[in-house]
Amino acid sequence: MPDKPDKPVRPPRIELSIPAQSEWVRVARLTVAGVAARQGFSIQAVEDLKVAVSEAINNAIQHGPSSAEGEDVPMVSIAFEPRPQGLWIVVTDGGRLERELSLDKPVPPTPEHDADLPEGGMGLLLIRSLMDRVELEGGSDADTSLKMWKALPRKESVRS
Amino acid sequence: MPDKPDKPVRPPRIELSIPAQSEWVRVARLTVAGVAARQGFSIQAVEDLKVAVSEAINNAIQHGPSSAEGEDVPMVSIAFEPRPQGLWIVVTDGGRLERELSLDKPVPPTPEHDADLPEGGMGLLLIRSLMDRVELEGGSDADTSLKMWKALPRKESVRS
Amino acid sequence: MDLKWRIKPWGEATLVELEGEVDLHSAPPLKAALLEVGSAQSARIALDLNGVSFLDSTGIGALVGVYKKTREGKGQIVFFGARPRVKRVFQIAGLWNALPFYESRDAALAVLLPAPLVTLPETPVPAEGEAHAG
Amino acid sequence: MDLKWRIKPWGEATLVELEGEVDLHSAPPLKAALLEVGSAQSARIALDLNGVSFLDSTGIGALVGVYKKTREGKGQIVFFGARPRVKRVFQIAGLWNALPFYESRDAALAVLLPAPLVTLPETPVPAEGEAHAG
Ligand SMILES: Nc1ncnc2c1ncn2[C@@H]1O[C@H](COP(=O)(O)OP(=O)(O)O)[C@@H](O)[C@H]1O
Ligand SMILES: Nc1ncnc2c1ncn2[C@@H]1O[C@H](COP(=O)(O)OP(=O)(O)O)[C@@H](O)[C@H]1O
Repeated sequence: MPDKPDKPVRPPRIELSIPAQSEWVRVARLTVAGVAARQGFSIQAVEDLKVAVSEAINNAIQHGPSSAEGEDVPMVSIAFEPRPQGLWIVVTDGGRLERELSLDKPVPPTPEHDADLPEGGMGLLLIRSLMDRVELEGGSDADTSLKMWKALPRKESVRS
Repeated sequence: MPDKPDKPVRPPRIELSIPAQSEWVRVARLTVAGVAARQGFSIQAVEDLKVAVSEAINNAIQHGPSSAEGEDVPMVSIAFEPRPQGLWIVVTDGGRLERELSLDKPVPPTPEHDADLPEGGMGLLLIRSLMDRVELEGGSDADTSLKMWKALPRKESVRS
Repeated sequence: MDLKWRIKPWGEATLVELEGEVDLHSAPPLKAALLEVGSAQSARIALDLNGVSFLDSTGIGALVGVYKKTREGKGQIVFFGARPRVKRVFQIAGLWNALPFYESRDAALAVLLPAPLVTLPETPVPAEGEAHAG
Repeated sequence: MDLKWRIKPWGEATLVELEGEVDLHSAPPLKAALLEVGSAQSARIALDLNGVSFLDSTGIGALVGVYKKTREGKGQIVFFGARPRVKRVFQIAGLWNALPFYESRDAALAVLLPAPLVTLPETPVPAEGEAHAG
């Protein structure tokens, strides 16, 4: 008796949702560390994933929808999709993207004067450097989602 | 200008959902540890919460809805509601409770013979002992939810 | 990689060291590995719990199952090194006094072995195991 | 309790030890505390990063902000003890070579102080801080 072929089995998906407040970002780091360790990512790769997830959530908190005084705090959703070859992570906020965001920011030249040292604007650069694929979805009529992929080294991928 | 009084601000809520499979229970332990540490629970209390959450998820996996071969794995949802006085945790599976479950299981007498040593049936007992309040919701027409409360010590509750 | 175990012959006895978390996921393979050792006639096992950072009722179930099986085969199994958090779970389950827990490895081995063998130097590792994502 | 800092006078300089995670939540209070030290005229600060277990771009932003402010006041600030994971983040941001990072405390303090003071014994702790849930 064959399985219903028209309804493929859903691959595993872990979802976390947190209030868009800085105090909960650390909880997401613990969660991603747990998922990634389960898949057999190296300690270094787990650290990379913690930074990338933090940056994506920081952006959702800082550039996503803001809540007025007396209104509900908006939520940020972080979805994890472990696959044999790696891990998809999708960070979604309820905001709207007014303009195209470039993910191809080149590494800036080392600043020569103190005044040129950047104090912000490094989040997407870090994400792009730490992850193997990054896609941004959104626009004026859809929630903003940052979709990131980190590949498992081939040797380790047999573990998951 | 007063805040709209008819729409109270939603207190913070963190939600995690995992496939009903044993390999993801550890991720939920990391998540609860993060939430509880943020609230200022002691190390010992965090350990208690990890055990209670694990037991509740174990039950959801073992006694909740089972999935047939070729079908989607059911999900387990774990909701955290941090409050100034403590933490609510609600573990929900998509199952139906056919009979009343007693949460008032007395501590069993120390077994006298090897054969009397229990190899199971200790989950709800542990939850009831480690948490300050436990409520079971469900029935033949609703999902099964185990709702648990752990109080913060008074001294620590100012932190959150 | 939640849980690893290491099985070492120790004179006439077997020392098993655990490291990691014993839960619904790791308890079944751990139980299977321990049953293999414990089902030998007159097995003598000392289980080192020092490295156990988490244990829930499924862990208790596995250890109780191995304990019963070992005793059925006229063997002996003792536990040592439980951290406070592990002790607490056994206490709540009402099993702390029903099972042979000892403080130290020496105390545990002294129950299984004649005195001189207790301080036997460590032998090469013959078997290791691991519970991880399937 | 994500992040704690400890501010110690060290001869003519100030040693600041960090412990924990520097992120969107903890970076602002850390920055405020460091600015208080760094905004003094000719401040000399050595920031110990050994205890930093996590740092993201908001942490970089805070340290760069303090660095600029300290230099504006003709002061000097140096960093030491960054773990590989922290170094990696600064490297990707292109700032590892733009900021004064040193391997050891002695190397960092040697930049700020005349040689004999480097091995000054520790003085009592005058100020501590902590970033936690608001
Ligand atoms: N989730 C988001 N929603 C809307 N805009 C975003 C989001 N993430 C990033 N951006 C935009 O991209 C810019 C660059 O982001 P980033 O590199 O992380 O630096 P920073 O957040 O410090 O400005 C932001 O300033 C913002 O305009
Ligand atoms: N989420 C649940 N859904 C359905 N039944 C449950 C659930 N949780 C517990 N139960 C019932 O309560 C009983 C006692 O649970 P527990 O004390 O955890 O021991 P065990 O799970 O080892 O049997 C279970 O055997 C099961 O019949």
